[in-house]
Amino acid sequence: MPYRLHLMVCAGTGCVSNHALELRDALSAELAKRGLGKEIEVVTTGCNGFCGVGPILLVQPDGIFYQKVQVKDVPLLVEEHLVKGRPVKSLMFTPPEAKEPVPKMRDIPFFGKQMLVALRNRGMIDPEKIEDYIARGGYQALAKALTTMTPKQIIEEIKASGLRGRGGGGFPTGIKWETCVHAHSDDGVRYLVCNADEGDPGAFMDRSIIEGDPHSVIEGMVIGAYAIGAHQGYIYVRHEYPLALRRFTIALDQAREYGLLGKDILGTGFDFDIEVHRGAGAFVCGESTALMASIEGRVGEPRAKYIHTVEVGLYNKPTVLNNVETFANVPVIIERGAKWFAAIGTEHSKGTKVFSLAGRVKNTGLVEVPMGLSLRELIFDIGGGIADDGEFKAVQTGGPSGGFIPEDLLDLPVDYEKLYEAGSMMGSGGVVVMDETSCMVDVARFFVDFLQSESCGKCTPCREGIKALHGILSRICDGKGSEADLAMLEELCSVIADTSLCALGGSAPNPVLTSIRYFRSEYEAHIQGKCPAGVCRALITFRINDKCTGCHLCFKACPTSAVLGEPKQMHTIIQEKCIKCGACYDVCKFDAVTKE
Amino acid sequence: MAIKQVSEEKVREIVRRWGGREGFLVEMLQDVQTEYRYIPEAAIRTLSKEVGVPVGQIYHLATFFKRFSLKPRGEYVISVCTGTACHVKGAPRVLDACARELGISVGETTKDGTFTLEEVRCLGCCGLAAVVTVNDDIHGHVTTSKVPRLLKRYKGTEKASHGEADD
Amino acid sequence: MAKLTISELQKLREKLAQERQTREGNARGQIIIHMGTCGIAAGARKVMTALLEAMDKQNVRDVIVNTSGCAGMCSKEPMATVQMAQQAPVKYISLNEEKIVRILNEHVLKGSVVKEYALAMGSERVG
Amino acid sequence: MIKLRIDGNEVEVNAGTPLLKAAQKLNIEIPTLCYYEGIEPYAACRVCMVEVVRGRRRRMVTACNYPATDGIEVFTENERVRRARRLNLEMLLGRCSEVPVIRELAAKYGVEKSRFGYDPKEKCILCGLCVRMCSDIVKANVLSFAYSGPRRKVVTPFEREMATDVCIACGACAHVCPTGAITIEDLSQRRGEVPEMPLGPKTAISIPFQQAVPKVPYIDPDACIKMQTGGCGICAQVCEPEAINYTMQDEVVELDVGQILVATGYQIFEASQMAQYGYGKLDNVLSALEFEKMLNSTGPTGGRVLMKNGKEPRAIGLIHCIGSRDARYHKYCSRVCCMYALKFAHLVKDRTNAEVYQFYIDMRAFGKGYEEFYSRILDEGVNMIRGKAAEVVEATWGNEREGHLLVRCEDTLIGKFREVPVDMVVLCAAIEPNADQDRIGQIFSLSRSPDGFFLERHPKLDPMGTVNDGIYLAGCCQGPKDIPDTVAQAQGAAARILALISKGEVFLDPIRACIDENLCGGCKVCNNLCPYSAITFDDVKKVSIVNETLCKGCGTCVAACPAGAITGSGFTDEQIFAEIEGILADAGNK
Repeated sequence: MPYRLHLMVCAGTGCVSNHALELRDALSAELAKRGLGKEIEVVTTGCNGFCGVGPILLVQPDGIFYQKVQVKDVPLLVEEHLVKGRPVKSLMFTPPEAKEPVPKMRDIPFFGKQMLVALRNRGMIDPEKIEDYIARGGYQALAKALTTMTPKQIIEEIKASGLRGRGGGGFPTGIKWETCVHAHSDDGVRYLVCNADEGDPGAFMDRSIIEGDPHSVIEGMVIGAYAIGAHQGYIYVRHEYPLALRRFTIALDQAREYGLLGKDILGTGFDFDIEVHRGAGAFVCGESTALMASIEGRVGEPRAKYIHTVEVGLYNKPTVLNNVETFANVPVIIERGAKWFAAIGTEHSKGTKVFSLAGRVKNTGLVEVPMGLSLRELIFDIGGGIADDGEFKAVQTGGPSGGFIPEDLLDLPVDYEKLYEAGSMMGSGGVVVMDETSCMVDVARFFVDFLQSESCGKCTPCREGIKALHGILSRICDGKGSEADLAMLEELCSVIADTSLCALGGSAPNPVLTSIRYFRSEYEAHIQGKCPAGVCRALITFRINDKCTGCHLCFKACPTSAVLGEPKQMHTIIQEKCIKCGACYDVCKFDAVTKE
Repeated sequence: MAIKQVSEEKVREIVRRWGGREGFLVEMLQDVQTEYRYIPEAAIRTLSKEVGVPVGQIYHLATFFKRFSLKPRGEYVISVCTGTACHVKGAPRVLDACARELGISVGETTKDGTFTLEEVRCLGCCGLAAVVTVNDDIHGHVTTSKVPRLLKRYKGTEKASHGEADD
Repeated sequence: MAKLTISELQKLREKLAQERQTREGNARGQIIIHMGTCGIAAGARKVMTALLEAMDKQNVRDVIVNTSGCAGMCSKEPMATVQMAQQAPVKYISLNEEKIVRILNEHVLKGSVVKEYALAMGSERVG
Repeated sequence: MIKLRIDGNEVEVNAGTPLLKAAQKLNIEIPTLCYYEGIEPYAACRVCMVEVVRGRRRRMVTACNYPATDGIEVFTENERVRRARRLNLEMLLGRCSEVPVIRELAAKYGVEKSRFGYDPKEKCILCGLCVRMCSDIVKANVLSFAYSGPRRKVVTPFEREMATDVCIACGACAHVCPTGAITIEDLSQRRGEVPEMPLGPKTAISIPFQQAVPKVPYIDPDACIKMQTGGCGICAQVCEPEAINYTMQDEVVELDVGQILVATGYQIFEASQMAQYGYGKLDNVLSALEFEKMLNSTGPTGGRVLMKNGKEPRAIGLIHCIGSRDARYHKYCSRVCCMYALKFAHLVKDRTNAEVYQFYIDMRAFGKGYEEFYSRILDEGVNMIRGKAAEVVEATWGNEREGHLLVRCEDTLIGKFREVPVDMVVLCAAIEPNADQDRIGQIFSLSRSPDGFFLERHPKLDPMGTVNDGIYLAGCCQGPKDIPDTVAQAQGAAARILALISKGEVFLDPIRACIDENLCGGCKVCNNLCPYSAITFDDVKKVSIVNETLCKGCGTCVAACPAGAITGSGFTDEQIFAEIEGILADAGNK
C-alpha cells in the first residue's frame, strides 16, 4: 500500500543534536498507536540546511515545514495535521519580518531563493537508502557516462560546464582531470581522492552533503574515475564528522552491493573502488599534499607543489583531488549537460555554490545559491538579516584563509574573482556574519590563533610569522599596541603570503590584511585604549548603573564574587576582583550591567 | 576510573583490522585512542613493530593530530567548539566558564579522572553555536550561565539520559 | 541483491520513483477525506482504507490522499473532495467503500465526475 | 639542456635542475639553511627564496627545489627577494637569537635584532636536516619531528634522553645541523674510533687507528647502511674526489716467493672466560689492550683515564696473570705483563691522582733496566699486593663502598685476605697462540710445542729457523716475548733471509730420496706421506717424482714404498751394506 503522507525528519548533525532521532521515534510510536503506520511513512533525511531552527520536520506531499519540533509536540501534530489535516501553525516558521507563520517550505525566503544542484536531494531522501537516491534519478548519470560517453567526452563536458573546484581554490575541474590523464604514469596507475576534510571553522557544507546525499558524491567520484582512468579512490573525512562517516560507509556498501562500485561496474567492465580514511583533527590536512601524506600514513605536512599533484600525487602517481561539493556537482552536469550548468552563475563562476551561513545572522544554516548572487541577498534575504536586530558590521568568507568584507561591499556578487579582488576568497563557502558585538581585531586574532595552532610548523614564515602576528595582535587587543605595530603587521603579512610553503600560510594574512584595510579605525581605537565592540577584556570594564533592581542574579552568576550588594538594593562590581567574564552582563534582565 | 592495561594482543588485533597497512596508521591510532582513551607508549611500540614503521613517525602522528592524547583522558571529554561561528557567539567565555567550573585549564584532566577539557576547531554545527560536546553528546546554544548545569549532569552520576532538551 | 546492469538500473529507478511519487509532491490530483469527529463516526476511516487499498491494487501512485477536519455538513458524512490539477474541486457526499472506489476509477483516473455522488462543483469562498 | 637567465646571466642546465644548483654554475650564491647536498630538499627555512618570472607571472619560489624550466628569468637579489629573506631571517633570529650562523646571515640583510622575540637558548631552527639525515639517509630512524605549529620540535624516541641502544652515534645529525643545535655529547668520553678496541660507539667510517698506514678512512661493511641496506650513500655524494667505492672486495693475492718469515703474532686471552673478574659484565673492567688505547694520546679519550661515566677513577687495580701461570688455562708465563703493568702504573700516577694497586704472583723484571724501573715504581707509591686476585665484584647497596669495584685477594706477604676498593680494574690477560695457529702450521708444515706456539728448529742454536729450509719464525707466534726480543728475533730472521738472497745459490744436503721410474707403480702412497710435501705425481709418466730441493732425505718414503722404488740417494741398501761390509772387513782382519 502506498504511503499517503511522508514525514521527512531532518537527521543532519544539527538536528540530531537537537534530538531529531528521539522525535522520529516518538512520531513512529504515535503513528503506530493510532494505526497510521501503514499510511504514513517516517523518513530520516540528511541536513535541510536550516540548522538554526532544528529539529525540522517536513510533511510531504503537502510541503508543510515544521521547525523546532519537540517530542512533546508529537501527539498534537499527529492529531491535528495527520489525522484531521489541519497543519499546526504554532510549529511553523515565522520569518523575521513576517507577522504570520509560513506553512510551505518553498514560501520561506530562506528556501525560496535557493537553487539546489549539489544539494538536489536534500531533505527528500533517506541518505541510508540507496533506493531513495536511485528513485530520484541517482546513478543515471553514471549509466550515461559509462555507456554513451568516452572519458574524453566526459572531460570535455566538465570543461564546457565551467565547473571549478568548490574547495576554495577554484581551479577548473575539467582542466585538472585532463592534466591528470596526460600526466605520465609508469604503470598507468592514477588515483582519485575526495577531500572531505572540511576544516574551515564555520563551514559545514561538505558534511551536509555526505550526511544528506552520500551517493551523489560516490556517483561523481565514479564518473571522475572513469574519466581519468583511475581504479582506486580515496575519501578523507574528518573524524569530527562521525555521522557523515557512517552514512558514507553505508552508502559505499550499498553501492557495492548494487554493482555501482567495485569490479565490473554496471556490467561495463570498469573497475573502481573507494577507501575511506579518517582524519584526526588537523586543519592542514585539507591541503592536498598534506592530505595525501596523511592517506599514506605519514604526518600531514605539505610539500612544495612546483610539480603538481595531478602529475605526482598520492604514492607519487598522478592524482586528482576534488572536494565533496565538486564531486556532487558532476552527476548533474553529465545528466543535464554542460550547457544547462554553464547557464547558471556568472561569466567565470558557473553553477551554484553551497554556503554555510553562520554567526550573527537570523537564519543560520546551509544554503545553495547561483553564483553571482550578492552578499546582501545572501545575508539579508536568505539569512533574514542580523540576529537580535543588530547592525551589520562585516562578513567573513572563505574561512581562516579568507577575509572580511565590509558593508559598502555588500553588493559584491559571489564569484571567485570578485571575492579575491576584495581581499577575501570563496574558500569552501563559510559565511560568518558579524555585527557590532564583534571586535574585528579580536576576530582577526582569533583566526591567527587558529592558524597558528593548525600550522604544521614546517616552514619558517608560517610557523614563526603567524606566531609573531599573534603576538602583535594580542598586544593590540591588550591595549599595548602602537602605530608601528600596524606597519609591522602589514610587512609581516606580505612576506608570509609571499614565502609560505603552502596555501595555509599563503592565505593566513588575509583576515589581518582585510581587517586592517576595511576596519583600520578599530585598530586605531585599540591603540588608543578602546575596544569599540566591548570584546577585548583588557580594554573593557563592567559597571552596574542605576537601572539595577537588586534582583541579585548577577551576584549569583559572578564566579569570582566580584559583585557586591544585598537583594533589592543596587549592586556594585569590585573592579579588582572582576575577571571580565561577562556573566553578570549576560544574566542581567534590566540592562543594568554596562560594558565600556 | 581505572586505566586499562595495554595489551599487545589488542593492539595487534587493531593492526589486523586495518590489514597492517601503513596508510591506515592514523586509523589504527584512532582505534587505540578509542580503546584506551589515550595513546599509550607500549601501543606505539607494538604498532611500530607490527606495521614496520619507525617509532618516531608514529610518535609524530600521535602528537601532530589534535584528536590524539599521550596522556590518559577523562571519562567525559568536554570539547568546547571554538570555530568562528562559536567564537562570535561567545565560545571563549564558555571555555573559561568550563575551566573555572572544573578547576582545570584546557588540555587537562580533573584529578578524579572524570573530565577532560579540550578545545575543538569547528564541529560543523555552526547553526547551533556555541557548541559543547561531552563525549558524543552535542549541546547547542550554550552560554556561560548554562555551563554549571550542563556539567552537573555528568558529575558523579551515570551518563545523562538523552532526550532532555538543552534549552 | 544481485549486481545491476544498465537496463536493470533503469527499471529499478522507474519502479522506485513511482513508489515515491507522492513524497515529491507531484500528483495528478488529490482526494481529501473529511475526517472530523462526525466523519469518522460515519465511517470515513473505512472509506479511506478502501481507497488506499484500491489505489495499491491498481498501482496508482500519483494521487495524494489527504485528510481534513469537519467539512461542516455533518449529515452528509462521510465526505470527500476530489481536486484534480487545473480543475475545480468536486465534493462528494454520503460515501461508502464502493462509492469511493468508483470515484477513484471514474473521476480521478478517467476524468469524468461521478455526478450521482457529487454535492457540488467548486469550493466555498474563503474570506 | 634548457636555458634560463639568473640575475641577467644566461645559463644552460638540465631541465629540472634546482635553481640553487643552476645558480652555482654562475657562481651566484643563494643562502640556505635547510639544504644539504645529497639530501632531498625540504624547503622549510625559506631563506633561499628567489623570484621567478615566467611570461607575465612573477612568483617567489624556493631555489633549493624549484626545477629549472626553459626560458624563465630568475632574480636572486632584488628588493622583493631581499625583503623576504630579511623578514624570514628576522623571524628565525627571534627564535634563535644567539646562533652565530643566523646572526651573521641576518646581519647581512640588515637585521641586528629581531622585533619578533628573543630567545638566547633556542638553537634549533627546525630545518629538519637532522631528521631527514637520520631517517632518510642513515635510516637509523632515531630523530623525528613531533607536534605541530609553534610547538613543533625535533625529538628522540618518546622524548627521552637518548639511549645508545637506539642511536648508532654516527654523528651525521650533528654534522648536518647548520646551527650547532645538535652536539655529540659523549657521555662516556670514550668513543671507539678503533674498531678492534671499541670503548664506545663507533661510526661506520673511521680511520683504523692514528698510526695506520696509509692513514685513510675505511668503511666498516657491517656498520655501513649502504652496504647493509642499499640506502644512504651520502659519503659518496659529498666526497669530491669520488674516492668512495662500495663495491670494493677483499682479494686474495698469489705471490711466488723463495723464503717465508712467519710472524703471525698472538691473541689475547679472552678474559671473560674467567667470569670471576667481571670482564664484559662490569663497566669499568678493561683489558690491558683497551687500557693501553685509552692511555694513548691519539686514542678515544685523548690519553685521559676515564670511567664509563666520563669521570676520572680514584683507584685502579691492575691484575696480573689472567690466564697465564694458571694450570686451567696456560701454564706458561706471558712475559710482558709485569713490565707493561708497571708502565701503566707509572702513567696513571703521572696523569691522575688515582691510587694504583698491582695484584701480582711474582714480579718478573728480567730485562735490561727492568729491575730499576720496578724500583722506581715502588718509589712512586704504587701499592704492590703479592697474591693473585680471586675475584672482582661490584660493591652492593648498603656497603660503605657502594658504587666501587672490590678486588678480593689474599695478600700473601702479610698473610691476610683483603678486599680492595677500586674504580677501575685492568686485566693483564695472557698472550696465547692465535686461534688459527693450527691451520697456519699446516700450511707451512710447522710443528707446535705443547703450549701451542710454533716450534723453532732449535731452542738455543736456531731460535728463528724451522725444520723447513727457507721458513723462519719471528715474534710471539713462536712464544710470548716483549718488543726488544721480538725485534731481535725478527732482525735475525731477516738477516738469514738476506744472506741466502745475496748468495744466490743454495747448498743442499746430499741425502735425498730418489725414485726409480721403472719400479714406481704410481700408487701415490709416498705423496701424502712426505712431511715436506716434496713428492708430487707426474700425470704424464704416471710415476711419483721427488722435488730435490725440498727433500730432507728423512727416509719416510723409502721405508713406505711398497714397490721398493724409492731409495735414499747415496744410501741405497747396496751402498749401506757395502759400507757395513767395508767397516766389518777391516775389523775382521784385526
